[in-house]
Amino acid sequence: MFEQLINGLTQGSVYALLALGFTLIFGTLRMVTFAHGEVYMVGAYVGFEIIRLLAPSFMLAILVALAATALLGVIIEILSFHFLRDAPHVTSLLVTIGISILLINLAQLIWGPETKSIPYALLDQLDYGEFEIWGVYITYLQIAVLMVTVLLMTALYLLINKTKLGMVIRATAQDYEAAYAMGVNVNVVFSMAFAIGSMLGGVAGVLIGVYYNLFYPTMGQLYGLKAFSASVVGGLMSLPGSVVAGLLIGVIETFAVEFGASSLRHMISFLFMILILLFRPSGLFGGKELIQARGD
Amino acid sequence: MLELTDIDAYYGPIQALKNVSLTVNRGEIVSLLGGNACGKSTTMKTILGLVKPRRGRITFEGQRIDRRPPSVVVKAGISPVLEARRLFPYLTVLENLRMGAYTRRDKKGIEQDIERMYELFPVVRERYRQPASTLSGGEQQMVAMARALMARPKLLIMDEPSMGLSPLYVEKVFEIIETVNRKEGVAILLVEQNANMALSIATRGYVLQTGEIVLKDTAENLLSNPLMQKAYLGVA
Amino acid sequence: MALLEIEHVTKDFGGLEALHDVSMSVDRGEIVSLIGPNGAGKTTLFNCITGTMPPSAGRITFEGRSLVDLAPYEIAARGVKRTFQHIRLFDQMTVLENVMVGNDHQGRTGIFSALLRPPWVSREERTNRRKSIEVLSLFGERLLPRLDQQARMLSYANRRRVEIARALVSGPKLLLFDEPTAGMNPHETQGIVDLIRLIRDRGHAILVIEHKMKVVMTVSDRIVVLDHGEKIAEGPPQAIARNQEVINAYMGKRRAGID
Amino acid sequence: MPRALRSILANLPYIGLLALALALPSLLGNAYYIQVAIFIGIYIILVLSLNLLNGYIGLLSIGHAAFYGIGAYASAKLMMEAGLPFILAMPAAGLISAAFGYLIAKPTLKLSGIYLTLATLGFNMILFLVLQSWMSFTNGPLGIMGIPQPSLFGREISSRPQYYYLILALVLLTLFSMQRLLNCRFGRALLAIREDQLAAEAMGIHAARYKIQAFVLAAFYAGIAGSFYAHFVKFISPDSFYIYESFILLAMLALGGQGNLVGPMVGAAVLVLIPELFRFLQEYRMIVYGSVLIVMMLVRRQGLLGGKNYSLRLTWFDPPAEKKYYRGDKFLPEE
Amino acid sequence: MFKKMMRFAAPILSVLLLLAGATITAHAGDSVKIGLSAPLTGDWAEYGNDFKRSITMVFDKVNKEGGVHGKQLQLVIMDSRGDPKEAVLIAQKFVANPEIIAEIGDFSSSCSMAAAPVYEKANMTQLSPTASHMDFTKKGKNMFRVVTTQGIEGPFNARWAVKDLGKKRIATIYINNDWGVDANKFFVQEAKKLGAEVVAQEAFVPGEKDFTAILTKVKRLKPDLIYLPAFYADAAAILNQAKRMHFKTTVMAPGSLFSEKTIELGGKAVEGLLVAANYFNTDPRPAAQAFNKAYQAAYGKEPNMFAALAYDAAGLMVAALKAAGVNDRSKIRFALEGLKDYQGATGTISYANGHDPEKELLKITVKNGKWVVYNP
Repeated sequence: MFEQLINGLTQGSVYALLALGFTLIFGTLRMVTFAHGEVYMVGAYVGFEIIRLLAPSFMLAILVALAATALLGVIIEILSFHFLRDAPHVTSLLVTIGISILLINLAQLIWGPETKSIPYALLDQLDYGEFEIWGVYITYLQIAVLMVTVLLMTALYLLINKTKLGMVIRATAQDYEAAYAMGVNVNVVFSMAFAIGSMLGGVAGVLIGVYYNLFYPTMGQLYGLKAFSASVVGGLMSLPGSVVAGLLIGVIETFAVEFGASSLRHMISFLFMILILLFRPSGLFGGKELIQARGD
Repeated sequence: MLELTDIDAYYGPIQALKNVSLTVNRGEIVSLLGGNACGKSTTMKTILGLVKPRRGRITFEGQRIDRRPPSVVVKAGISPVLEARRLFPYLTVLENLRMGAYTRRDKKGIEQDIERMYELFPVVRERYRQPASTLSGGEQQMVAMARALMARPKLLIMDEPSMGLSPLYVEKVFEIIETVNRKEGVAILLVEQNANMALSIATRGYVLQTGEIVLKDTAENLLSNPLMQKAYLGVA
Repeated sequence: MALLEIEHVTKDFGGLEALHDVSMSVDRGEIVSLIGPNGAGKTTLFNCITGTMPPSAGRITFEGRSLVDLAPYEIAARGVKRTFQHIRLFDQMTVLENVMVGNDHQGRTGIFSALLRPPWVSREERTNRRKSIEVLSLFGERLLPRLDQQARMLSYANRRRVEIARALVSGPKLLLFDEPTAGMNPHETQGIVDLIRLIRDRGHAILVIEHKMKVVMTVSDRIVVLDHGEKIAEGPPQAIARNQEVINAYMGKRRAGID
Repeated sequence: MPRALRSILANLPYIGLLALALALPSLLGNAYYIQVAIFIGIYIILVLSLNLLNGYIGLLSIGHAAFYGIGAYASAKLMMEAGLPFILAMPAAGLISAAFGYLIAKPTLKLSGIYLTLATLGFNMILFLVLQSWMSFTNGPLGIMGIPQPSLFGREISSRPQYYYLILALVLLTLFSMQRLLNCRFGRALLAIREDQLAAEAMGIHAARYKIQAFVLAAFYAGIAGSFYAHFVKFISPDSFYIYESFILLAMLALGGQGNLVGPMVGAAVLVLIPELFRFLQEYRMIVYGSVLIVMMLVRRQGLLGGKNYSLRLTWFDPPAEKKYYRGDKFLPEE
Repeated sequence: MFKKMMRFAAPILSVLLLLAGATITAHAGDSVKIGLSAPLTGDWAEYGNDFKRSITMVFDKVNKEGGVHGKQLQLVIMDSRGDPKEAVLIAQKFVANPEIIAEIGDFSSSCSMAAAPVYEKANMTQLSPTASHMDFTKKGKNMFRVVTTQGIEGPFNARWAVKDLGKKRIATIYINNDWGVDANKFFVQEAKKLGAEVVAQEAFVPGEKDFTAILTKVKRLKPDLIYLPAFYADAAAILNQAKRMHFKTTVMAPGSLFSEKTIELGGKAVEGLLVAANYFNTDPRPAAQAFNKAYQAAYGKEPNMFAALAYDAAGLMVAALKAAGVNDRSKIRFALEGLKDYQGATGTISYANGHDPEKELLKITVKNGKWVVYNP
């Protein structure tokens, strides 16, 4: 059982990272992106290339993926939001769907449709021993994944709550017109929020890509949709909510398998989402934390 | 200092401003009066750059500011107190003040100004850790003014500061407007429906009706002008 | 018993009282004006009556039956129609369609009858059209030539008129007008004043929020003054015009120094 | 001019188009083109039904393929296991789909805007996963094969042109019924709710009821399309009703333009044709598809034929009435 | 009026024009066209590309040698994305084109089976290299396949596991698609018949990457063999994750895992994997060696089983065309049925007893990071 809990938390931390991205983007821009899973995929491939071509360094891969997905995020934001500010919601949504289709197929052209993996000779240099606790083997890579996740979440928390940029993002999320009137260049803030959200997705891609050592063009689809439902469960605007919901869904999924409901596994996040929507649309925790997040 | 010349503005196909011209001089308080839906708020939004005029020009200290984004306008020295206050509801009072100083880079000056605001508005000091939404309407108005002043403006434009406030607070707000004007030497463009109150502190006034300026005069003349009552209130 | 009775209505928004213990009534064939400074709670009272925002406490009865806890569409179907402070038309529908929507609750056509089209369906549709055009003709030549124009193409004053026609078309017993003359020039305002009288003469009761004193004074049978969510005065126009408290509340007090 | 002649003239464009549609199989000849035309027909029904929600009443559904799938599975199961004849199985599939529409709409409609949209997404995903994992009923990812051919009034429908005429008839029925629905009180109410729900309710419109009705109707039409699809392709598997299918329907609607009956048809036709036309591009064609979607939304967000009311008024059935009452500045008194 | 009519007719006219544009097809003089319906994009795109490479290679060789009956072979490739609906459309397109005489494909059973009625109706031969669903060849008289079905492979593996290796506690982890379900079913049936206890049958959906939950559960049940009907990416992930949790047991899988990619992705975790394969690179049989060499020369890499199956499909098609001529679609199936002991890269193929080939399977395993023949 303890082992399953660890499994669930590892899995859930990825959902949480992706959900955080969704939440940040929705909270600030009030738009839903369906290209987030593909940002994750691009992040993973970038990490893959860095490790394969440059150096087998986890940190370097993450840093480059951060930069790349931030840029990608800005591009997506410009295409799907900036030009479509006064358009109906569905227009933005469709552009992100278009971008998602485009990215998957571009990745397929660049990296080929097949599953790639980092050669084991290189991967061994990244490694990582393992240790045993209560009969469960935990690798340092697993620890690294969890640590980077926690680190990122903390960094995001500090960024949003303790910095000027964070304050401006929150202000823009609450009342972008008023922020605009204060002289804030809200376009830049929107881009920033999208970029930060995308960076989280990109890092998740690297982490999971390296962890499972599998890279393929459609790797973001199901993850994207699930993380999205985690974000809804967390309240769509609540950063802590997304983290908790992501972890929760990860753990519940794992235990569903344990108790013989493997086939239910992928339904759980969506069922959870619908239940939350029906009975508590504001999410597990009221769902206003992004715009409510308090510094002190 | 601020000069609007022949401004036309539209919301979709509907004309909201017709040929509006007005000036605000250094250090004075100017009232812009009128009933509902007469174009007061649109005038203010046009000055701020939130609405783009279709015709006409706006200059501030000789600089063209029409069609420029608010960031430029605010940097140039115009700071808004928005209609219905529009504080950031879930930011703390202090954070709201800092948002007001968004365009400034001088950290020291900002901290000093925050202290100054604490003095000018005791409420702000008492409540600085609370989210703005937990404050009462009058308190929020104080914060909104403090926030606007944080930009160290040369001109403050205020959109209906008395709206929805209890008489006691209305009085207080207008007192503070006067104080701010005197102490800080800030020129103020006061968009108001509360004509008597606004004119009592203003030097000059303009009256808008269906998007057009129908009257302009000194405050005293306007107060005693029967036409003004007629145009503004429709009182026979 | 009056047509509309409002008794001790209180409405608070999370601690902020927008209305406090307001009582008033509107009788058949009467024009009552609701005045008061911005933020006095006039529109909130409208919202309480029409079910958009149910009151937190108090009773609202219409023809002796309570309106509290009814959905807005049910209240409308009972014969209470309104216009909005910020005009709310169906922008992409034509003028005629906008007005015809006002008759929706009097129709019977459902999915199946729409598909099968028994004769009464087209009869109903025809009646609806006829009534709508008749109401639109109250504005003379202003709207009749624009029946097939989209509402968003209209001028501000015409939008107001369409909104009024939409509220009027079903022959409601009580009409609530929220600043019907806002943004209109004196000439247009006069037209509205005449119209309000005409409507009253056709037997509708009217409750109107208005800022222009001239309108209020000429059109009202009775005036109710709200300030900070409380009723501070009520009476015929002449009495209200002389009431110093009202003048202070409404126009703002003159400060001693200047006065 | 005699009235009959006048209405024939007024309907000339429709008569011409109908004649064209009727002659299409012989014009095209090639079975592949007829097949493409049939798929266009299926998508026209689907997109028109989605249009009821997204275009008319303003409920953004992004899980419409779920109802399509329910219709397909229901129809296949009813014919194969309950032994229902096609003529009953198809409407029954529509009704089952509509029943699901009701079950979804009833609780979710109290949600507002984006939350309803998310609920439709969740429903689509869950349906897909159920179809995939309920082996004993849906045969899981293997799908259902060997779905029987439809037969109508004793005639087997087996050749492409026969299928073509069947779908043409269904499309015409859909158009005809929708235009009847939308050109009266019902349609007006839907539009009013889309434009301003608060004002609509203040005018006496029971918005919640209309929304449920619209949802149920949309599900019904989608179910019919699903039924046809099942009996046409004769093989259904969960993959065909994945969330991406819903996205494609949305894309068709957005591309063609919503809120009228012509735009969705054009959108369906164009997006079925684009991948077909670019088949020679092999692995590049989905890139073209994605790009077309993005560029289109950026340069013409209302869609090819959006933003206007292309009235599909069939003048034989609905004589325009207003002209009769309005002559100059006077309107006629009651008859 | 005209304007109104045009406004209405314009979109429909433009659609017709588009259609008309599509009718402009290239005219080839002295060539015979073979259709290939395969996934070139989407989840299965890699396999489609394997098909494309192998078949192009065969056709190029034949064309260089003068073609079939003096005509050049031309491959018409269409992307089915792994979507059955697409496969049906493609089938219709092939069937409608009189120049196309036969079809190879599709990759997956669902696509092949969805398209089968169209080919059957047109009497066009449909030769799928890989569709292993039992029902595929029952869809009509024109359906053939190259791969052995799971109906043969599953029991073969079960006998190997239970009788030869003496494993008694067996767990299966299989991909929840048409192929995986069949593969699991036939194996489990036979294994149970032979007296083994099947302690767990865990399905996972295509695209799954996290198997820790399944493995943790299976590990606790202590099976002495895991049967793994999956594709190589999934299998590599499963075995890597199993290794990480120190879960060591014998693993056996169908031929789908026989690929260099399995070793590339699986690393040390796939050591000792047991596979029964249609094709093996170091298979000493001459046909297999010829294919291996040719493929490496053409593409600079080792072929996998899918490529080999497609290679044989192409070869069978050429042989059939030689026998049946290139003018009549309906004759091809008789030619295929008449083929005796065709020496393919994946074994000796004949369609005398139905349209499923019976081939001897090879037992192979991974040793020191290389596929080798299994040698107990």
